[in-house]
Amino acid sequence: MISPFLRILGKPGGYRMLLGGLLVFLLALVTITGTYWTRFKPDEMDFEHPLVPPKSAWLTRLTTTADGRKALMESHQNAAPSTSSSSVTEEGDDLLGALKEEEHPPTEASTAKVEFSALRDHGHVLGTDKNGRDMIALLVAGARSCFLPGLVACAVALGIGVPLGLFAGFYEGRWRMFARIFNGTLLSMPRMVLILVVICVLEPNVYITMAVLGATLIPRVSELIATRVRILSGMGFILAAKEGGLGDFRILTRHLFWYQNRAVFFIQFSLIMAESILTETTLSYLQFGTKPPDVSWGNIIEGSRLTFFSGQYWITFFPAVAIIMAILGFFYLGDGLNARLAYREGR
Amino acid sequence: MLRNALRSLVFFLGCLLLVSAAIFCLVHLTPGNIAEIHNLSPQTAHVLHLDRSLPVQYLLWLGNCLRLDFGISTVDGTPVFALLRDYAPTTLFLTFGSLFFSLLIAIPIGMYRGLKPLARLGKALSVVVYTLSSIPAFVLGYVVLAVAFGVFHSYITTPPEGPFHFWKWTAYYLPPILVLALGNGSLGEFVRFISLEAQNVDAAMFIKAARARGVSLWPHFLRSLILPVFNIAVTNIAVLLGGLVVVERVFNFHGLGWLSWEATLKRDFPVIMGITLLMAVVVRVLMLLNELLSTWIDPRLRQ
Amino acid sequence: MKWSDQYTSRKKHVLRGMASCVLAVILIPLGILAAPKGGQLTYAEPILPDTYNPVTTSDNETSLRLSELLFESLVYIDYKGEIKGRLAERWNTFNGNQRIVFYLRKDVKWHDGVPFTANDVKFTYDAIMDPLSDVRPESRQALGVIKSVSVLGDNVIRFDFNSSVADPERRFLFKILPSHAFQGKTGLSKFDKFSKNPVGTGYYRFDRETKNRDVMLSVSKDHYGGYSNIANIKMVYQPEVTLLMQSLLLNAVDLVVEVPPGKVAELANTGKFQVIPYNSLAFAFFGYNTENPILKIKEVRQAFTLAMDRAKMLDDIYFGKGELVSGPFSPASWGYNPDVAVWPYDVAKAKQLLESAGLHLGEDKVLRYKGAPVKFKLKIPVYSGNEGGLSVCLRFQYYLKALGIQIDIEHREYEKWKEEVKVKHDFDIVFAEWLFDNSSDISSLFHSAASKESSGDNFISYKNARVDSLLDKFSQSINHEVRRRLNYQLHEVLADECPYTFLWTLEKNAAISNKVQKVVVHPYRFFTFVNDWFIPEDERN
Amino acid sequence: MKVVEEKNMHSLLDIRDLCISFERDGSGEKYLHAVNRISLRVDPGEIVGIIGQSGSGKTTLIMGILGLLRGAVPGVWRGEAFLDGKSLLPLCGEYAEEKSGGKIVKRNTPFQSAQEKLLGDLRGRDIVTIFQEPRAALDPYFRVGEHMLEALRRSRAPGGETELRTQGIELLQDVGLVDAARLWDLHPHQISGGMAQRVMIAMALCARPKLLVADEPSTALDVTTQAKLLELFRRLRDKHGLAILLISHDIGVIQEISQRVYVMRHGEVVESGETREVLENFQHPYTGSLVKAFAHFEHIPATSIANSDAVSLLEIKSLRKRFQQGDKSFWALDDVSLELREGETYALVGESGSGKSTLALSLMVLQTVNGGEVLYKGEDVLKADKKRMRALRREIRMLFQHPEAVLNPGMTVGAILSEGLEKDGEFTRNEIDQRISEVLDQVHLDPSHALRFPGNLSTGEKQRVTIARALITRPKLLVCDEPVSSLDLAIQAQIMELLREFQGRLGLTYLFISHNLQLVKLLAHRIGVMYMGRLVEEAPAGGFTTEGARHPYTRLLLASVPSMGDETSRSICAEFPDVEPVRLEGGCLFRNRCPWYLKSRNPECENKTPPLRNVLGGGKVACHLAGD
Repeated sequence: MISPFLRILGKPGGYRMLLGGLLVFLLALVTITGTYWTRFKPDEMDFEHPLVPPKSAWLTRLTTTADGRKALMESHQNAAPSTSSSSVTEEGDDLLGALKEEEHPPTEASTAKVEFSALRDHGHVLGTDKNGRDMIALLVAGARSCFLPGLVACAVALGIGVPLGLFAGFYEGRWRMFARIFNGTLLSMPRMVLILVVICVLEPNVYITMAVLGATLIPRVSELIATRVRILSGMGFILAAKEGGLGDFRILTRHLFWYQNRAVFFIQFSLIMAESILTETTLSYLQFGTKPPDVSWGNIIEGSRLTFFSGQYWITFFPAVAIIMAILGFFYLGDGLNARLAYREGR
Repeated sequence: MLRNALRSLVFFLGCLLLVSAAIFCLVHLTPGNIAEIHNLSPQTAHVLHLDRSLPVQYLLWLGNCLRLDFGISTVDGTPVFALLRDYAPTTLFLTFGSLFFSLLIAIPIGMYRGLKPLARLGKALSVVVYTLSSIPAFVLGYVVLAVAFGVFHSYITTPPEGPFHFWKWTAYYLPPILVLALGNGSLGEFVRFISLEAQNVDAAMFIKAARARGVSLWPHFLRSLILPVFNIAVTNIAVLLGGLVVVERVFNFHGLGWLSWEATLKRDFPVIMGITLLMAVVVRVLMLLNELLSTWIDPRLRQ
Repeated sequence: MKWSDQYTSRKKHVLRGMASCVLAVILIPLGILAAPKGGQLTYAEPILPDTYNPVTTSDNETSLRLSELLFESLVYIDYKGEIKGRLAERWNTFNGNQRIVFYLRKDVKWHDGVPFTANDVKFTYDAIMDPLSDVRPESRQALGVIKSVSVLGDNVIRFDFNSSVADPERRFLFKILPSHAFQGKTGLSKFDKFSKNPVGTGYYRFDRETKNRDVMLSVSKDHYGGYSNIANIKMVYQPEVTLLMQSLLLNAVDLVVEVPPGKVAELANTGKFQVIPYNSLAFAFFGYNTENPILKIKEVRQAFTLAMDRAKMLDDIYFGKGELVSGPFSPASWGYNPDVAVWPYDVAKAKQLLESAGLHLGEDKVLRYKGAPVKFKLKIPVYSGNEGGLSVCLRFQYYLKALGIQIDIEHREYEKWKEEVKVKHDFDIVFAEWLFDNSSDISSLFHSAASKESSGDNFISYKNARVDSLLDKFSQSINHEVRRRLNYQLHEVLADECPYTFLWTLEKNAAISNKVQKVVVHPYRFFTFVNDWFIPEDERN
Repeated sequence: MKVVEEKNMHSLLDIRDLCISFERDGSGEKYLHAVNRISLRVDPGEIVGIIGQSGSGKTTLIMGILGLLRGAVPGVWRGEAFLDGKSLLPLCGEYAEEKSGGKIVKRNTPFQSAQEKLLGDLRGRDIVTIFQEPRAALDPYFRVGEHMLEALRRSRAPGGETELRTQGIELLQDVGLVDAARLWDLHPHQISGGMAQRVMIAMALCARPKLLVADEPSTALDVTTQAKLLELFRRLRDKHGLAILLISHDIGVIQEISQRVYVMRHGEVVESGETREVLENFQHPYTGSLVKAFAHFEHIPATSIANSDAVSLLEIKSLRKRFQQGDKSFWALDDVSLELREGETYALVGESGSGKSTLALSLMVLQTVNGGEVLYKGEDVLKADKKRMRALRREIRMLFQHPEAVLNPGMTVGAILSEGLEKDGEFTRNEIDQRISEVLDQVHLDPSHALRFPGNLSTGEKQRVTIARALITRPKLLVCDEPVSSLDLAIQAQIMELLREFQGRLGLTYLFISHNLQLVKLLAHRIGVMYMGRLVEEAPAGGFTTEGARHPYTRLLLASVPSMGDETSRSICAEFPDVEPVRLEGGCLFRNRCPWYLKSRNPECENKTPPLRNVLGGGKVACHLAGD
């Protein structure tokens, strides 16, 4: 079960592929399963616990400083005076229960116990945002909105770029001229600005935006493919396929695309995903991407700008880490695949 | 060579024409009337030619553009040319500054990585580089700001006034340049590309032959790497220009990126058209330069 | 742990307002310091002024505040809320308020040295009324009652009204433009040269706009009132609220007009700033599109109002910095009826009301009306500073979910939002805020004549015969006390009708460095009393 | 096995028991012994050959001792190598085994850099190298002159730029580049392969080296250029006393020039000694297979000598094709006409660029032409519509030079074979499978090969698959474009045997394109010689000898074929001027290389294109000066 993974490691780009694949797999898993398994849902607002910090930090504070403990008790008493200890202990999870036993010997005042269990109950492991939404639920919901728009960008970039590249590489003359002009025009407009123009003009819908992003990536994909196809067209097997009476369509789809360029396809898929995650989060941050209440990692950060400089680090920190990991995952996957391809092709 | 240059020039002009037409169509296809959106009186709308037919409007606009008159902002009436003139220098400075820094970092690392693929240091460096460049500009920007505010207790997001003062200028311009240079993907792209390119050159027969002749390899390496590096730099200019939107907003720099963001928010169409056209010109000019330089440097392309 | 957070909406979504004025002004006692002249005040604005011409500006608070420094009007409202003359020395009314004659000051000069005359007043009036001008229709509407203007001399001007007008002098709060700067041409465009290079009679003259779009003003030394104490005012543009706060904390600016509620305590605690609260005369609301067959039912709207714990929302989101309102006025307004109670938070009652209106909760906990699940589109504008608005909407969504109603929140850029709500009427519910100047005239908000068909401010298309008749009476009346009573009645009716769910009026806070002394602000125009402010000599750097 | 174990301390290059192993798959466990316990020596002034097929480790050996093996795969080294008494492999010997008690230790960067440092001084001074692809070995960004200056500076030649230039030009002229001053300012892509190889040699000579290592120096060159190059080697040895280590897979080259030879196979030296001795009295069966590859071929009589009255199967009539190259254009095919009769083998020979492959591609309708007709059974193939073309493509098939390139690595053999049949739905799956196993059987491959991927096949097997691929549609005509030239000698023979077998059994007609004249003589019934897009001579196989040839070009080609010390060939070669082939305008295109013209200056050669005329003995020739 494990061994195929280990074998990858020995190959060029293996570590990158494995690491990237792992991150991407996690992201895909989170996207597919969604918030099915999370304790809270992203639209669930815990009004009693807005802006609570992540649990671990919270625990450390509680156990290390008496002041902190006191402060938290007070704040909690203010926030939720009606919480009863009995209902809470039933639901409390064992891990924390054990921690409590360990760090607070029975000699500790019983009030502390009550407070403990009361605090424990809110269950926001990574804390909450200012609306009392659970960070884990938000992060998981955010994964979806960076994955799906990315797929749109890929669909456009590869769906148009690959055929264009194939044609431009395979047929000289008009197709090539067309591709050159098309790509030249698209390349002239800086990506983000073009996206802004489209947003300015049309509905600021994240899927449209991502389609525009995809469009700006067409030149890269098509030129890459066209260059490869141009080289491949001169090679024996294309001549041989023609000689064998194969139609152009079959040569293009079967030989040039499927057998020779599918690796490039997947590499580009990966790299475009990385780029579209970057763009999507950036746009959401600029308030042009995913709009609240739909959750995106970018707009979580945007919404918590103010808290960033006043100590509530976790609202910005976790989405930022998630973004970096997602981008890194796709980037590594693409880079690893690329190294592998380069090695296989003897470059 | 002359013919090639001429062909490039024609292509350059054709692309710009297409870009202008594309932007114009895009903007004027917007649902809703521009005059209505901006509460303009019929008189003002007339001044802006908004009551003419689309092709006429396009030709008028294009004709004016050739005379460097890009129209006026529909929000506050400032001539777009004045806005571009005021804001473009900052943007270009940031772009080329960050490009310079990116390359300064990426070339040594990329070459080291490409020439010594097994070296641990190179591997470690590339991990650092890739991680850095996976950080979106706005995240990295906030980190830099947090450091500036929290650690140095200094406020650096207003432009220095008065005579040139090195440290003031550095304090103001360096953070956004560094953010652009390190984050937002381009550094990783550069390192990846340069290392692959260095690997290719290293594997080339003529390098092997030069090694066998015992001559110094650097002239051969450098001359072969100039073009690819220049190529990737030029193709990344467009991406960098785009990245400025975020960086300029985070650092409150008043450049084209910031302007395009503002214009988008206010749906200030002439401004956004002007910016796009200007950026297209910049990108196209650089690409033209790239083509000419390629023909000049690479003897194989000269014929 | 510091609690910082959302702060309320800035201006911008000032849809606009009219009525009379009530002021809340805070005076900072200062002792009897002499006021040395000189120094520079740097203040930050989060959005750019659209134009410096006070006539052509459209709902832009920055322009509004700057025009207070640059221009003057015939009359102004002092901090006691009384009308005082500024460019007008005195005025008389005739024929039961059908005519008013202003006697203007003779010692007034424009910043370029040209003397101010009655012709400038007439010119400004003409310019506002000129259909070719880019002027907000509201400004025009306020002057619609004027039948004719006659210049009776260099310093005397007479306005005749169509009918009797209550408090006629309150109509003349508009800023006066120099006719010579336009060569008398009245069709004003936003894009006139004047808009970039204004000439006024105010305390400060316009120096220049820097490349960074900061605005430099310097004191007008030949101002008739004796010139202001602070020599220079610099407006810096800082859209990013995070940087705005940091620039204040790190002394890059001296004054921030509006501090996020979450930051108020923090700033006050530093001891370096005076935090000046002022009432904004605004109220926030959820507006229901009464074209929608469900939202047309009064019980439904009432149920929605009952279902929200607004007190808690105000506490949580705005740190309690505000006051719940029960009707379409700010509590500080004279039209606010203190006897009308705020709707309580009562979910059980809300459910009961919905049931009675024919909306039934299905097995799947989805509310259905005539078999179809109930679902609404809530539109909210996006702009820097409306994060609080989002939280409010999220909570609204949450509370309504408990009733089995699905709310789809749609964020729109402000311009887009305006277009979709006011022009296309493509919404079920909106979240917005009305900002008033000093009148309490709400006829354009709820009168059926201002509804969808006329693209008026009654974009919720609310139609109620009783409200219409009350509003008509209000417009016809000139007696202040009668108007107050009419407003009280309107308040009562509308509170029961719930065309909006009236939420709250928020307290705004300005923060200004301790070095500036004797600071008094005007709640709406902010800089009205700036000539008293001063910076002690040893604090200038 | 006969391994010469002489320890001569005066040897110039002395390699002892050298092993170079590479890790396989980077796993650190499996090793590939690229060079296995090799001992070799080169004495001063001696030309030593190493022969072996590709993959036998010849190149690895040489690159290894020169420190030019670089890459991501760590290698393990053992043994010793000395150049003029100086060790080339620092810290080597049995180092690896001793240090870790018999366990192999990975060596990479530190060893390489130490070796690099040590060799830094020797390379380009005492020991110089030239490579297979001479043009690729020159930096495309540097002019020829810059290369020369660099090499001269490296050899610490005294003097300023102008002096060095004079020296450089002299050196270039010395290696036979008459036009050296013009060449000085050209870029590598502007000169021909032969010239580039000479530039490489001139650069090598700058430092007056002791040893020249030539790694397949002539493989990529034409046979005429090769002959001149070998002549140059001989001269350099005689003039400068240069020792040459020549690596080649071509037994002819080795035979012609080297005094001693080492035969390598699978990383080991299987036989060594005096060249004549080894090749005549070989001990090892492998050497035998190399030497005898074609020996038995000659004794088998041509299966079916096509009788002249056989039906004409394919007729090419004045085919023309113009190529555009930048601003220039030229005729790649200039009025070529020929005829193939059913059941015969017609061979086309000529230097590269003579238009052989262009002809093949044109008649296969794989590229457009600018005029002419290709009549297959009287039907113009060039005018066939799509549907007819598909049918024709089944009858006319083609074999390509590189089987690796033809077989898509992602497809199984079965998929490759069935590709041409699947499309029209004419055949059921069963029929196709049956056909596949049938053709695999015909080419002597197991039917199980259908499930394998080309990557898992040997080169010979791959070429068999391509043959099967052609045969599966039951063709009548097979156009073979250099079908065996990329194969090893032994396999070449097998493939040729197979082709001949099919001709007998299936009655196939071949158009056989090759630059290998020996091979052609064995298989073909008639031979056509092409030069610069024109057919210059056509002769029956029997008349294709230096004596029988009519056209001077044919004579040159035949004389250039390397053979052991054949003085007549060398003297014929010497008649021809040492000039580069240039595309001339008008008249006889060969005249700048033609000794007859240069002697007589016949104006007809300059003005009039020589027509292809019949001569005695059943041949045709296009030359004004050739006799009947």
